[in-house]
Amino acid sequence: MQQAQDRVNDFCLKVANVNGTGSASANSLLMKSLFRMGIPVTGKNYFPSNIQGLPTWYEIRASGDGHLARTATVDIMIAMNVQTYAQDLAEVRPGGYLIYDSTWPRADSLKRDDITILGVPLAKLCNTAFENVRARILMKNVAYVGVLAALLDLDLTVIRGLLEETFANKAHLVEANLQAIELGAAYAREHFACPLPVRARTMDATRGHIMIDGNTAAALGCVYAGATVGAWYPITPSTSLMDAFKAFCQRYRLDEQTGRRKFCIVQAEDELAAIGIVLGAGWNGARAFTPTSGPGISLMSEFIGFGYYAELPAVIFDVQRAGPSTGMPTRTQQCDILACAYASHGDTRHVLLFPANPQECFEFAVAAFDLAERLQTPVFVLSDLDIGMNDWMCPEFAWDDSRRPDRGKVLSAEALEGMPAFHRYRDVDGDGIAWRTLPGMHPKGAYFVRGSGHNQHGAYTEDAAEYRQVLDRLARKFRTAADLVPGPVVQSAPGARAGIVSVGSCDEAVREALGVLAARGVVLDYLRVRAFPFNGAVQEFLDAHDEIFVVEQNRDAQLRSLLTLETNVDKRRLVPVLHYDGLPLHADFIVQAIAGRFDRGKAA
Amino acid sequence: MQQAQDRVNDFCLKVANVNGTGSASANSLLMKSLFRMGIPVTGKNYFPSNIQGLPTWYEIRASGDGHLARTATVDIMIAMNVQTYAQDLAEVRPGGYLIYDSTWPRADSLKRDDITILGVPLAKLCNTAFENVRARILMKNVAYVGVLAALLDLDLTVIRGLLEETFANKAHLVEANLQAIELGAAYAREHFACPLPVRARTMDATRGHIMIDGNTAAALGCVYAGATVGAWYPITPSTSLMDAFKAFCQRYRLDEQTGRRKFCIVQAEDELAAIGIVLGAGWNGARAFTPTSGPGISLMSEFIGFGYYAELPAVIFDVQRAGPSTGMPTRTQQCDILACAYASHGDTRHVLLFPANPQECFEFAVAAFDLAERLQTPVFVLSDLDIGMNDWMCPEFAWDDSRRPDRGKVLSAEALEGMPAFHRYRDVDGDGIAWRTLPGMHPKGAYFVRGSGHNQHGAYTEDAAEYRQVLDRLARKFRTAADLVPGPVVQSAPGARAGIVSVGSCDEAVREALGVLAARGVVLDYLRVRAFPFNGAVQEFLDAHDEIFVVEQNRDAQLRSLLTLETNVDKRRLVPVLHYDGLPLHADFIVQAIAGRFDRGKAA
Amino acid sequence: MSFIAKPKVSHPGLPRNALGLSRRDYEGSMSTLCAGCGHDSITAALVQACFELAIPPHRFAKLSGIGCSSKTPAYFMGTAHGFNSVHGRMPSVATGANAANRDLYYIGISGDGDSLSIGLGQFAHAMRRNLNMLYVIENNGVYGLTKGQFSASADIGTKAKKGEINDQPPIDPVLVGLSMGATFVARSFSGDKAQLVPLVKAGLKHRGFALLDVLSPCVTFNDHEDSTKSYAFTRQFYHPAVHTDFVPPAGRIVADYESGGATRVTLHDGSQIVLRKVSGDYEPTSRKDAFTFIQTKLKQREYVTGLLYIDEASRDFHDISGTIEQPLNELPYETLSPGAKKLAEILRRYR
Amino acid sequence: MSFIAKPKVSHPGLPRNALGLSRRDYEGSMSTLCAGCGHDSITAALVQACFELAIPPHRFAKLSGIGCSSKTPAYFMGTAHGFNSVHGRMPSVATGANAANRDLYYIGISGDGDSLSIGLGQFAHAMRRNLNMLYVIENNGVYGLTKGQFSASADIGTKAKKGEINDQPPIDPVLVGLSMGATFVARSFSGDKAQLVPLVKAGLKHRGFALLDVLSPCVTFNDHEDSTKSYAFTRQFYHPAVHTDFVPPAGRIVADYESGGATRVTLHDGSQIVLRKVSGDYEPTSRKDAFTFIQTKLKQREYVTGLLYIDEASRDFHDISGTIEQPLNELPYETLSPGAKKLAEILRRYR
Ligand SMILES: Cc1ncc(C[n+]2csc(CCOP(=O)(O)OP(=O)(O)O)c2C)c(N)n1
Ligand SMILES: Cc1ncc(C[n+]2csc(CCOP(=O)(O)OP(=O)(O)O)c2C)c(N)n1
Ligand code: SF4
Ligand code: SF4
Ligand SMILES: [Mg+2]
Ligand SMILES: [Mg+2]
Repeated sequence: MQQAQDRVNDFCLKVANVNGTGSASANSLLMKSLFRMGIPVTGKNYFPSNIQGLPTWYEIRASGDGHLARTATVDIMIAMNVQTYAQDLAEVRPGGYLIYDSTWPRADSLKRDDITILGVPLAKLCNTAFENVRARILMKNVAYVGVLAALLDLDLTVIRGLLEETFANKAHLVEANLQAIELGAAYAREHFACPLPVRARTMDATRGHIMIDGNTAAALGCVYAGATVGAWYPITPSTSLMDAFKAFCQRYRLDEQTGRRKFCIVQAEDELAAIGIVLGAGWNGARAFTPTSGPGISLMSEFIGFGYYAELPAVIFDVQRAGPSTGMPTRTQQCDILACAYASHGDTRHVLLFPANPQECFEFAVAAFDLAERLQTPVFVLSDLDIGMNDWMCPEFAWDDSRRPDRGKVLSAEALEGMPAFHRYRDVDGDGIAWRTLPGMHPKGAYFVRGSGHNQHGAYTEDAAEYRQVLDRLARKFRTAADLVPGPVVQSAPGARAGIVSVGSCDEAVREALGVLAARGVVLDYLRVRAFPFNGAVQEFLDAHDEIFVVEQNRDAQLRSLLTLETNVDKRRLVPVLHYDGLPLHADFIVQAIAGRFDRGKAA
Repeated sequence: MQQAQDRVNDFCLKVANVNGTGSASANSLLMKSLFRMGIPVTGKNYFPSNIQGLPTWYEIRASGDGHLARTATVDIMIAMNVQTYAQDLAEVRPGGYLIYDSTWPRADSLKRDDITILGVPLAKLCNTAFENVRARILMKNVAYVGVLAALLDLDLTVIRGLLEETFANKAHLVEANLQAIELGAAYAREHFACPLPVRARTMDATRGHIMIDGNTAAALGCVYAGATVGAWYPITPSTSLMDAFKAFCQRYRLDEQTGRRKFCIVQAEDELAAIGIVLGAGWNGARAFTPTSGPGISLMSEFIGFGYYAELPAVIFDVQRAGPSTGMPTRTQQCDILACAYASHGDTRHVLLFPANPQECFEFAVAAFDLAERLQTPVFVLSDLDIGMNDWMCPEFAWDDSRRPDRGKVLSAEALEGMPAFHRYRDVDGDGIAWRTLPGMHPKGAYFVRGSGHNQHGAYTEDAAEYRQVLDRLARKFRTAADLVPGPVVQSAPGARAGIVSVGSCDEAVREALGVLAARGVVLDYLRVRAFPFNGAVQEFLDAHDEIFVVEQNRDAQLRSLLTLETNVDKRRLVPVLHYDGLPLHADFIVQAIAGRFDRGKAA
Repeated sequence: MSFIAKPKVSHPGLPRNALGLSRRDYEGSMSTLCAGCGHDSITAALVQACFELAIPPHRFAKLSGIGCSSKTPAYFMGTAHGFNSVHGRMPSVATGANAANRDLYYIGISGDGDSLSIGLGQFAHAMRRNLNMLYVIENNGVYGLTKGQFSASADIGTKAKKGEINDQPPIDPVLVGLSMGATFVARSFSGDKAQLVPLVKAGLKHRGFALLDVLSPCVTFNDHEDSTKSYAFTRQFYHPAVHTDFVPPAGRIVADYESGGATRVTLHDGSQIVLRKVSGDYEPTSRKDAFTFIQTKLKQREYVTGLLYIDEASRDFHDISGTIEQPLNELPYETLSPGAKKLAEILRRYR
Repeated sequence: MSFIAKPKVSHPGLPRNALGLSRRDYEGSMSTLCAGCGHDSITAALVQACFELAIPPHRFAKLSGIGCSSKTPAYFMGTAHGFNSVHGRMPSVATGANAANRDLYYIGISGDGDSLSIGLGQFAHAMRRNLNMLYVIENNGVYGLTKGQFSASADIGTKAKKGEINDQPPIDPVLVGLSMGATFVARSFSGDKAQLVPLVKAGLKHRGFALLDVLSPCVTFNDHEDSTKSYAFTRQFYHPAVHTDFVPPAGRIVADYESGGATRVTLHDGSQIVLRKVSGDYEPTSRKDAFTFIQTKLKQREYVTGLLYIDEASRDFHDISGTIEQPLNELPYETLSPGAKKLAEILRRYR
């Protein structure tokens, strides 16, 4: 029997805690240890929209098979939060484990016979071992890492290594932390049979990979894209993007001689100002961006329409969170797809990029600036809280030093000097993209940027025909965009007649689900949309399948709506699979939704 | 031959002028005269987005058959603007007439042989007749009314009557105006063969009708709906709505004793504030509204999403103008349909009403307040510049004194007193609409309005299940809305297999086109959408026709998009017919678009 | 008829006000703010003041924007309706609410980010309208809820230490209030209950816009990188989440000092600010004198506290609007609709 | 290399500046404003000042919001790029433009509606950042382009007649500027070219935010209902369009008076305002004194004109941001990308 229960490098542990107690560092220590042991791992942080005292959870999944999506079944619960103890206890899978702080007794009512409950007097241990209050609170968390180290058979040298890096310039902190680790580990070894059947074992599946969050990756992309102006107004979950950009720039963008900055970050008074700053900088020839989330998009929408019509480059990162309105700022969703695609009043449409992981956050950030300048229009990078704020394991990013930005059609002073006349909004090349000029370069390049009616020469107009001419070119330009944006990722299974279309952070769960379904005999093709407008490949995939499950994380099937409007697909063939409770998508959900349908199919 | 040319009560005359010269009053005098003569008439004002000195046109169509749409062919041009003379000359239909101020000679180059050009020394006449500068400028306009009175055989007693009403308390102005009329008329009689074959004749087709613009009608609707709070930020073409509301209230909403106001109009600092004021007033139990246009909708979108999620009544009049961005503020379009239907980030959708004329502006304004309170959500009335600012002929509005507002599900203090507990967001009746309470009424009714995650009891939540429960009810509520909003207007032609679906101000042109097409053997059914969400009747119509022309005034086929997303129609059956140059739609355009297709059809 | 909240059953010894209600009846749900947050002290003062005024809790309307400060309306007077609007837009909601019902007492709670950054325009225009409400700014110099970015108001901790007052001049709500025409301008400190309670009561009784700027230190994020006690200091750039994840246990800061006197208050991170109470003979009736006095003291890094300016003569929003005495939301429909006959009369103009 | 606009062929007699350019070269397209609009006088002063400064026109960037005033950038320096943004948001666009290229001269033109209603927040925060630009408010007390609603600034015409200064206190851009930390605050009158030109030049040369509030009467809409000369007066409520359709022919209003002196100016509708020029010995270096002086005079219905406050010591936006001297939009990509080797180094932290 024992053997049967063995689960090596395939478990989910969840830490229930109160925010503000410093548990995040303990949790990342735990996750990083598994990662350094070569085991594919994921960490999901479910934190409240407040600063201290409310429940917070951290979920770590280790998967030798390399599944990086969240899993909904908890093998080991570390129940550090009295408020949520009952609920946490209930969440453990039968046969699973629960660890709690036995410094204080639990009511007998809060027991379960189908799981193993392990009590560790964490508070007691730390209060005896440490002097000051701060340390006692902090080390309690480090101590449960120690307990798990013993139970899961974690590599202590790896843990020590991590601590030394973290507290490089504070040796005494390294010692304190190791002491706490040892406290927990010793207690576990002494009182429980270590290791558990559910445990870790060193392997070699994380080489060449990193653990990084999407906001940091996107910020890095902005640095490598050569962005120099960043404007923002703080909003969860996008804030860490600008924090990271600032940190990187302070390290890699200071002038050697003067120490002055080769970048300019403006903390704007609100999102309306942030996007105005970005448009002003873009007009003036700097690469500029703003990170925000749903409410910011709504506030920016007047200016976004201006950018579309006046044809100014801008890069907007929308790190989506659960809406509508303020919604759940610390929960994830893909609910701004339509809001961004058609942002602003009047006839407008916008280029969207959909990264699925931090690696694509990096790559699409770079691509976004090229597209914004090539197309002279605002470009959205639609990430979400799950990608943006959680640590994902992904291959190390690569960079080709010969790569140069595409600044698009900008007339040089020399070119202008030689031209008889400059017409800002004329379609000289037939691709719907007109040539632009930059202020201060040359008198001949002067024109008036305006959101009011203008003709192809850039002059103000109220003339029906002149106005239409520009509007029609804008429509042509958008068609051009379809061939410039990143194409979809397609994964075909031999003989599949049905398929899944999905987007962004759904990817890991979808790919895991595809495996499970295949094992059940449900074979599906898979296409992941990576940009809007959709290019030919998307249409082909839709044409090639009678039934297509559109998996996305919002209530109103927004990706499905966009496909319905912007391709020739018959929408009755698009079956919505919608997950929108604010937690990251997991494979089971998809399997249930799709398998269920096929079984019914058989039944009928 | 002469007979053949006769066109009685069927002509379009266009006055080309410079804005700021007081021509509007002369033009409305002209139009009103025809109306009072019992001839169906329309007036379209094409004015610039500035205050003085730019070209402005006024188009008057008289149609004994009662066609009230704009017509694109000009029979008589009154060319008062030197700047646009050439263009105005070119616009006259062959066989038509052009009247110009012959005080100054025209270049021979500016002649045409296929039309009759009549010179009248208007300036000279007025300068000799009148002393001060202001009078000379103003009367020049009145004088051409005199000229037309003679040429078209207008009823002078009608004109006198109108002037007497207009200048009731200024007899000398009546005289001055009559003198100017006589100046022009006398000159015309003396020099030209009056009346022209193109002329007017008294008939009896306007009895029981009025000439009114949609903004005034909507304002009247707000008064009769019992709206007490109006908040706004001025923006063309919505401004006159609040101007009218204020004027009506100052006359009919003052307290007899104190003379104090039974209404409160707040000129907000911007549109974000305007909608905030409306939501605050609605929360507190007053009927509140805000008139705006495209840019205002963009700015309001964060708050609109709040209203949707927190479930607060609000009425928003979007008097649409040509977008995107600032666009052409004095030109018409139906370009905010999608922006309003899905306004704000996150999963949101909103109730829209589409008036087709001032009469429906009045009725839908009243309906909007009932719906907003019944459904506890923001309701949009999507009018446009053509309806809102032009004078339309329509049947006198009726009012039933027994009619009472539907205030929706509001718990009285007494009801609360008797209740064990109050749950703000619980679906007690199964229609997705929860009961609400008003501040200050009763301690038990207290709850916290918030745009952040909340459960059915109204408490803050970050719990996945609780959050979903409320979101799902909101979706149910929207389905309920479909049965409460005004249904479509359907006009069936025996044996038609194809049809037209259209909306709002397209109506007159569509109905005129249907006649022309029928005459050509193209018989079509017609459905006019009057609200979103769409109810069953819309689906039935779509199902009943293989080919449906969707006629609307925007570039991106927004109504077609909404039908594609929100009904089961196969979008390939929806043929877009798009007019978006900023001028009102006319029948010819539709006929070309559709007939062309049918002819091709035959060809193929 | 009017309804009164049933007093919560609480032990008989508790003091009761004229309505027979105890302080408990003016409390709200449990605070979810950090232990020691200045905002909680302000909440306590609000509870005390409203209790002493003996106004039925449900006759208040509580409004706020978004932020830690804006959460506090949930923590007092649970039987009063609350409106947690969007970020920076509470003043417009309050304007509409007040337009609809002029008889309620309106308490707006905002933060320095909520009122001085995104909300500056609405804040200014509400003052200009002399909207009848108490407007409390819980001013901590940072964006607490988004984890400690500097706000437009002086960063209390850092400023006193660096004294770079002229770098990017902080926007001082009190000076803004004076230049925008607020008719009641006061400042206090979250820890000074003795001064806060009467100011809250005075503000509620003032007929017009009562601005109360309360310096309210943020336990967690006055703990800046440049503070040697900072948690972040012990780490090199490594994992963003870590920096703000730990909130050191902290107690509330209190200040109790005489009018006319000054006191030096030490904040959680060790930085200090000086508070100076206006003396009894201070004349709060001249805008420009108030402006001059406060500006001068600010230059000396002193926050003048107390009632700084009041103008009781000015007409409030409703007087200016000429609104009827009876709340608009109570007017029967019959008195609002001109009726069918009048409609015909109106339409005659459009013949 | 740098390019210079070829001087427009204009008869040789015309005076030329150091660059050999004539005033013509600083003009723009034909104004479409009402004859006699104060804004056109300001445009003329801007042309004169820039011509005299002998800066190549294409080294200017002209920005504005929406309104009659905001149209004027099209009417001067046709060879300079212009940016007609959305209503009230020009300051943010100017901030971004300035961030990208600190070497151009930035002229922002706004109106009282554009800057004091919808744009108040951005206006205030641009001042707070001490953005290096000349910010001109063409202040007429109304929303001209939307046909004459009162704006948040005093309605010059009506106020002087009614004197209801305390009803809804006007927002005075100069007082706002002083309380928001503007480092250059001036006021003038559209008709006073002799005072305007030097102020424009001084503002352009000031390193930081130069606020220039210019009283600029609206020919058309100072013609209010309550003015007996009003066109509307002759009509009873009948057809909305009529009221504002007629613009009486009007001449420009000019004012020419000595520094230190005061002058009474009669506006188009007959109402009057008093302008008082600061005298030569006025010391424009104290924020609070300026505030006091201006406030006092306003109470007496006098508009103090001239350079009211200047602080040349304060660091501007770029100093505070610590930006490199070279314009960011000119930095070669090579100096911006850390390159592949550094990337590997960075990513090591994430192992
Ligand atoms: C439109 C919008 N932008 C940004 C945010 C994120 N946000 C929430 S609170 C806050 C700042 C709060 O600061 P303050 O008003 O000073 O309140 P405090 O937390 O300091 O008490 C911000 C930027 C938001 N909720 N909405
Ligand atoms: C978002 C938005 N709201 C409203 C308008 C309509 N609008 C155009 S100009 C203007 C006011 C202009 O007043 P001001 O800035 O004083 O300029 P002025 O015309 O008086 O010179 C308004 C409200 C707009 N263009 N955009
Ligand atoms: S973060 Fe600061 S402001 Fe927010 S609750 Fe904590 S201490 Fe208070
Ligand atoms: S309306 Fe007034 S502000 Fe506008 S152009 Fe005419 S005079 Fe000038
Ligand atoms: Mg704060
Ligand atoms: Mg103005």
